[in-house]
Amino acid sequence: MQKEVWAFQGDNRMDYDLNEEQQILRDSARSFLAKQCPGTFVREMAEDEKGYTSELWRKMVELGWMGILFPEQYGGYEGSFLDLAVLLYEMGYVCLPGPYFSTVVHGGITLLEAGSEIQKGEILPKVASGEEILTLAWTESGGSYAPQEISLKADLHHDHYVLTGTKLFVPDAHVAGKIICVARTQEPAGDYEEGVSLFIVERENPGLTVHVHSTLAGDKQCEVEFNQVQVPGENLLGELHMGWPVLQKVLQKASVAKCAQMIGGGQRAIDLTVPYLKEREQFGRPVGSFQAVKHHCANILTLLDTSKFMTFQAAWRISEGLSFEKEASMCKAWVSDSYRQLVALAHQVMGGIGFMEEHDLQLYFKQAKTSELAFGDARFHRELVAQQLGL
Amino acid sequence: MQKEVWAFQGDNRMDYDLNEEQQILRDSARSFLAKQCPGTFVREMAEDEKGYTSELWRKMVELGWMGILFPEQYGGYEGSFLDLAVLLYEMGYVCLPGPYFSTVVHGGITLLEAGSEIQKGEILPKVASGEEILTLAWTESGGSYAPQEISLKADLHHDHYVLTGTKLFVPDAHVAGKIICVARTQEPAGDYEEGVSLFIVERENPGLTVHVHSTLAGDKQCEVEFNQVQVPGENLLGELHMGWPVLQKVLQKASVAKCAQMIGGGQRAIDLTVPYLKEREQFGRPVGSFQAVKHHCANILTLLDTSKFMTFQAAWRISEGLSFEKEASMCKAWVSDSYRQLVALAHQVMGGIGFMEEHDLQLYFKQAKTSELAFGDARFHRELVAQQLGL
Amino acid sequence: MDFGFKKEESELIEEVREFIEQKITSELVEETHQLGAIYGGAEAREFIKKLGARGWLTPAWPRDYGGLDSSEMVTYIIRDEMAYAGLPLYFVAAYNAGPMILRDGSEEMKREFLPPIARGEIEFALGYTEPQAGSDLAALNIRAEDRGDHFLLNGQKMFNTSTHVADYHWLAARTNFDGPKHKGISLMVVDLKSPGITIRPLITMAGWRTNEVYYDDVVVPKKNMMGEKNRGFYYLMGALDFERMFAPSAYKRLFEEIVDYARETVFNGRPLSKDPLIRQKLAQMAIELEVSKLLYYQLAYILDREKIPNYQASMEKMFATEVAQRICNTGMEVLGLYGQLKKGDPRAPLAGKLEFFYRSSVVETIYAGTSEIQRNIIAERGLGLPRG
Amino acid sequence: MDFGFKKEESELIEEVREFIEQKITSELVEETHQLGAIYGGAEAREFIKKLGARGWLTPAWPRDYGGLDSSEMVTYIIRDEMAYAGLPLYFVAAYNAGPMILRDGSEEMKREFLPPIARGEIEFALGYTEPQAGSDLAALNIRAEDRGDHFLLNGQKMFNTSTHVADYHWLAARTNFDGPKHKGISLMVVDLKSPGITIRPLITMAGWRTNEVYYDDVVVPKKNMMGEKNRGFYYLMGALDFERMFAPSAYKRLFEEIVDYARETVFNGRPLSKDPLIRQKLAQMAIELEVSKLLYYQLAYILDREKIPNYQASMEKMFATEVAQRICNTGMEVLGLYGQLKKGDPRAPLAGKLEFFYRSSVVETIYAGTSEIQRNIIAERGLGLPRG
Repeated sequence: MQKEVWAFQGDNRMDYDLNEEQQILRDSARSFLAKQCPGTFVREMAEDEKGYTSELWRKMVELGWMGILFPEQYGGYEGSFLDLAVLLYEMGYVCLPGPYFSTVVHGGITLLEAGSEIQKGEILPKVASGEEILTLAWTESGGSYAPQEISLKADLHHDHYVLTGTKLFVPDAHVAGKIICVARTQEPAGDYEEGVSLFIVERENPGLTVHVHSTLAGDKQCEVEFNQVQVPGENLLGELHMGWPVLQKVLQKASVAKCAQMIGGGQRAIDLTVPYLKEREQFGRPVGSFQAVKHHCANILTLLDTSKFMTFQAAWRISEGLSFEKEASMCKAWVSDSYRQLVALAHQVMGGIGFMEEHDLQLYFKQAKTSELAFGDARFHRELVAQQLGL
Repeated sequence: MQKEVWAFQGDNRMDYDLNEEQQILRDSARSFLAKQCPGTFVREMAEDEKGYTSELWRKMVELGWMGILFPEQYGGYEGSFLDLAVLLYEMGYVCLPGPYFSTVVHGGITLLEAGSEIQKGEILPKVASGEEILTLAWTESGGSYAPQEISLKADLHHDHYVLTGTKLFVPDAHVAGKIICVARTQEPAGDYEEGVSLFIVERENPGLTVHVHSTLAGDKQCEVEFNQVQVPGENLLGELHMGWPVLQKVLQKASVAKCAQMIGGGQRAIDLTVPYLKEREQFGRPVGSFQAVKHHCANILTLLDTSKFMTFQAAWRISEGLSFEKEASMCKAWVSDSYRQLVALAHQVMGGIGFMEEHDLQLYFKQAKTSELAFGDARFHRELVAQQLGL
Repeated sequence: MDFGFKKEESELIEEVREFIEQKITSELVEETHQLGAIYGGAEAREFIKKLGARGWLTPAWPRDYGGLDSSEMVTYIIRDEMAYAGLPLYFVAAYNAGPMILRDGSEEMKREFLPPIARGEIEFALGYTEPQAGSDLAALNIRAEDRGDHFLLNGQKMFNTSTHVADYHWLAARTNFDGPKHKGISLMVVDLKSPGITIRPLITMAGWRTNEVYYDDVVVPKKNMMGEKNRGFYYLMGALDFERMFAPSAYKRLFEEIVDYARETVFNGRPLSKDPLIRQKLAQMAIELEVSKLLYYQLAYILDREKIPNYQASMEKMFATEVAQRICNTGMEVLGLYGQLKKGDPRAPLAGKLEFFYRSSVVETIYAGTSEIQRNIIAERGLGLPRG
Repeated sequence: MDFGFKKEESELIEEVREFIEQKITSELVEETHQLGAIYGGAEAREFIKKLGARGWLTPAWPRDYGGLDSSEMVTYIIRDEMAYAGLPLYFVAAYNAGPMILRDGSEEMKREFLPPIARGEIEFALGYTEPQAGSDLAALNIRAEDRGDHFLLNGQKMFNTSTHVADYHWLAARTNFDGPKHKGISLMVVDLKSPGITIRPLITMAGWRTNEVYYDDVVVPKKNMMGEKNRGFYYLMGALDFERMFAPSAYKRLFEEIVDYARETVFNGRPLSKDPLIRQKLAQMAIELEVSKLLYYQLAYILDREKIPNYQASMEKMFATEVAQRICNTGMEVLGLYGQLKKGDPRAPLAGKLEFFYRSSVVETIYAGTSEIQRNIIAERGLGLPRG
């Protein structure tokens, strides 16, 4: 196997290696997940109604993974964003199903960005202890992450808000305890970024119905209908009308987090492919000795290495408190396209066997597409990059 | 060498072979041009102020090439558009310099489309006999073939028009006797396609100055300044204000004609490359036996064959009097991209030797770019295709 | 279609369309979707017989054997129309086994198999690929021992699609165990109901089934061998040039649905079809489909002149299948998040068709000779480049 | 640059920029453009000596031999800044020959050549390629016969850029004429003014000159041989990993000028930069340049840890040069008809720079190991795939 290359932080300069703690985290996550999450489990969970098991969830809680990002005061481990990236990489490596990402990234990061002390104090410890599952309801019928998309209405009635509208593609809403809902609290007057607010909504709230989409990857994305859902005023998350700037940060951070998962998956696609190419013979020689196959593989490795560097540059910048908007969008654009291309090439060099349902490569084909679409595809992020370039 | 594949007309159905007459035309043009137009001549003409020699021009006249498209009554040969395509293919094969294309395609086709009997009777016989060189002045400072581009003004003063403005990228205007000028005779009121007219202008007209651009390919594209140029009323070509529909047809036909040149050039790029790859050895075997090189070559042949089919489908439709708008734009879009890619791959498999000025491959690199840009690049024609698709 | 067909061809196209429109049922479409081709199912057998009754399964065959003495162009037209209708005809009996029997089979074999094939009464499944013999067919090693009046077969086949629904296996087996690999293969027709055959499902990521087929002391009468013993590899290689093709309209239909979706779907007050990026991409796909069409009909053109499509068949298959994948990718870009919704989801655009094609198209550039194999052939036969 | 350099590195970048800004002249830029690199011309020699005086030609070398005992990161920073300024440093003496002498040369040789190299006083030209030995270096056959205290050289080199302006030829020659090809090559320093050397120009389509070099009974003293006799091929192969790189900022500057052009050029009342297609393409180029940057600095990072960039050097060279060509193609799309206007034409945008780069970039994926060779290396060394 090729040496794994990382792009990580060192002495004030972006570094290309893991530090010791991160190596330990990676190794322990790798061996834990290899045991707990084989391909059979992934397939089972795609069919399963819940999409995860409480047993595995509990074990992940015990490993401290739920609180990896949170401050100690909330029962967290105060890990850096890079530590989270290391963990997500391993989760992507095994295509881990379940609501970890929606809880810790969608929910956790949004709360960290915008939550009051009271809100954080109430919710984050429960997340850390595995009692609370979160998610974020953003996209609607346009299927877009742009501000024009937000039309679910939240009207103030005395001390509470009434939410009405429909959210689509909400991850894991069917099992979440709390759904952070992006709503419009003011009719747009020219600038769609204004008048957007965030609300913490209990899933058990009457008037809220959840329907799980049937998706390519069998992950659980949901249609959530808000029918006159009453939400107490104190559940407003962040300032009224000022939700969009929060969402922009969440989008960029979540994009980078998603990329960390994706490069883990990309690595696994290589690990599933290359050893086979060394063994399998056609025309009296290993398939991997044919130059056309080699060149596909060279392109695969290039797509992976470059995706790793782009991901860890962005993650490193987030960790270091540097600006990361441009790098995050560059990263999501690059990795979205690269991962899809990487898996396509892997399928091509594997031949028929990789097309079988029982071969794990197809799991990564699905993960690549789902991840590409989450938080905006390459085109969406290239447009953000163009804005950053002053175009 | 691989068998040459053509896509030609047969019994009411598009056919993939040349008919006998076309084969004779092709063979005679091939051997004539091989002698008359070696790479050294092309290079010489790129440096030459005129860009062609009267001697070769005269010989081409004698072969009847100037009148290939014109009705007999104008001294022409009444050849089909396909016959013209066969000839242009051979001219592209040797990168023939000089004003043949601008005279017969730009000028000739525009006159055939829009000229009055008097105009055709006066000019076409002179073209057929080699006395008259023509061109068409279309693009201005925007460098576009869109109707918004036309802002050169033609004002009616009693019995004549006064033209003022600047045309760019006009082929061979420096040697043309007559320049067909696209002018605006009415201020656009919403629809830019309205109010465009064509005028036949003598190059010797005072107030008209021509400056030859310095271009990549050393072909002669000119900046033509019209400074209060007086043009008699009878030099209006076609109906007043109704020039645009004429230009649309000219654009599509000229695009297909250009593609015929391009596929000739593409064939030559293969003929320059493939024999070398069979001979040249590296690592003890012919370069052309390496799979990576082979696959580049397979892509080259695919780009060429498909370009041939697209070109001859469009040319066949024009010849048959069928609708050709969609096919012509599809053709120009496909061939523009394909020819450039084809030459890039040819350079890649040739290695250093192809990068030398003295190697003919570089002539085709330049021809590919120049031809791609003429009459709209792939993007421009894809947009026309989108309109044809009702998008 | 606007290809400039002959008058009688254009009329045929209309006739075929009308026929399909009349005979197609939602059950047939569903069954075909499940099986990956119009093959072997109850609905399919019904439909295929109707097609056969008109001679449309094998129009280019001689009338003596159930054909129409018509052209390959007609065959190609029919197959493309069927593909467009979502009923792709990859009909081994009519397009792989049949033509080989017609060329190299004994008169007895022709009389036995060709007329029922032409009538659509019997269906064959391909029996080439083995675990160790994918692109490298000469390496196959299912054993057929000569036992006088019959062969005794033992071994395994893999990825043999349709064996669980077809009547016969069109089998390539090793009949000579010494000497060069490619000089020891024979072709034979095996009744799939023969004792000793076990068929195990392999499910693909498209949801289709393909199969592993195990032969355990299976008896095959010698008269079922096609042509000469041990010359099977040569028959196979010769046949590849004739049979390699990919009807471009399977994906043309999908493309048209994507275009309709782009026209009808409004985002931010503007139809997606007015988005300049989407316009460019869809126009490009339309162009590539047009190119595929010309490559496809070129094959019929060559065959009808009794020449052999050589590198051209490889080029068509490679190009059209790569276009197929680009159409799926483009469609996914147009549909965005909605692209991942499966058939059955109430919100799924195109009734989940794109999600399905996105998955199933993965194999297009792999089966029946990978794009890499096709490029080798194009370079070696089309340009005369030396073998590696 | 916003890569998160160390403080002293960020300061160095500023210093280098200031230095370039102060010392650059239009004559130098023009000369560099004519020669294809900052090399050998009167202006270049002046500038290079100033660079050498600061230790910036060879910052990673030991102080003993004229270096700064600094890092490869510093070297890479300087080379990228120079590339950005249009003064690409492909300096054979400092980056190819010098490091090999430093590693494997005798102390005498080090003393003789390294300090003047570091000071920028002497310039070397590469002498590897021959008509029959391009990618296949082991096949070279210029003959160096052992004549006791000297070698006698006869034969021909090809595509040996800069030999007409450099002082020395860094020559790979055959010193053993039997046995395996790669075990008979030696490296030596040849004074280009030696009698018997004839240099003939080869003009490239970029307008640059490269050369054929003919050796006719040329005498080279034995002390000019580097390291052991007949081990030249191993030195060369080892060196490739160290020296293979492509400074991405040569094309970053071009990209920025294209971006400016798109912002400033108005068509139909709208700047080109507001065209959604152009926005997408330019953003993609910005992203690919960012990727190139990370691949580039990774090499310095590896070298500074005293490891050997292996497949990574190949990946960087392949990727960055392919990006270079994509930038030219994208630029051509943005400029349209104007893209073909050459330097000197009054209407030429970017003063004809893009037209020039469009031509010259053709060779980027060919020289110093084609992209195909790089992909072989990536697959074989990066993934352990077996050799063909």
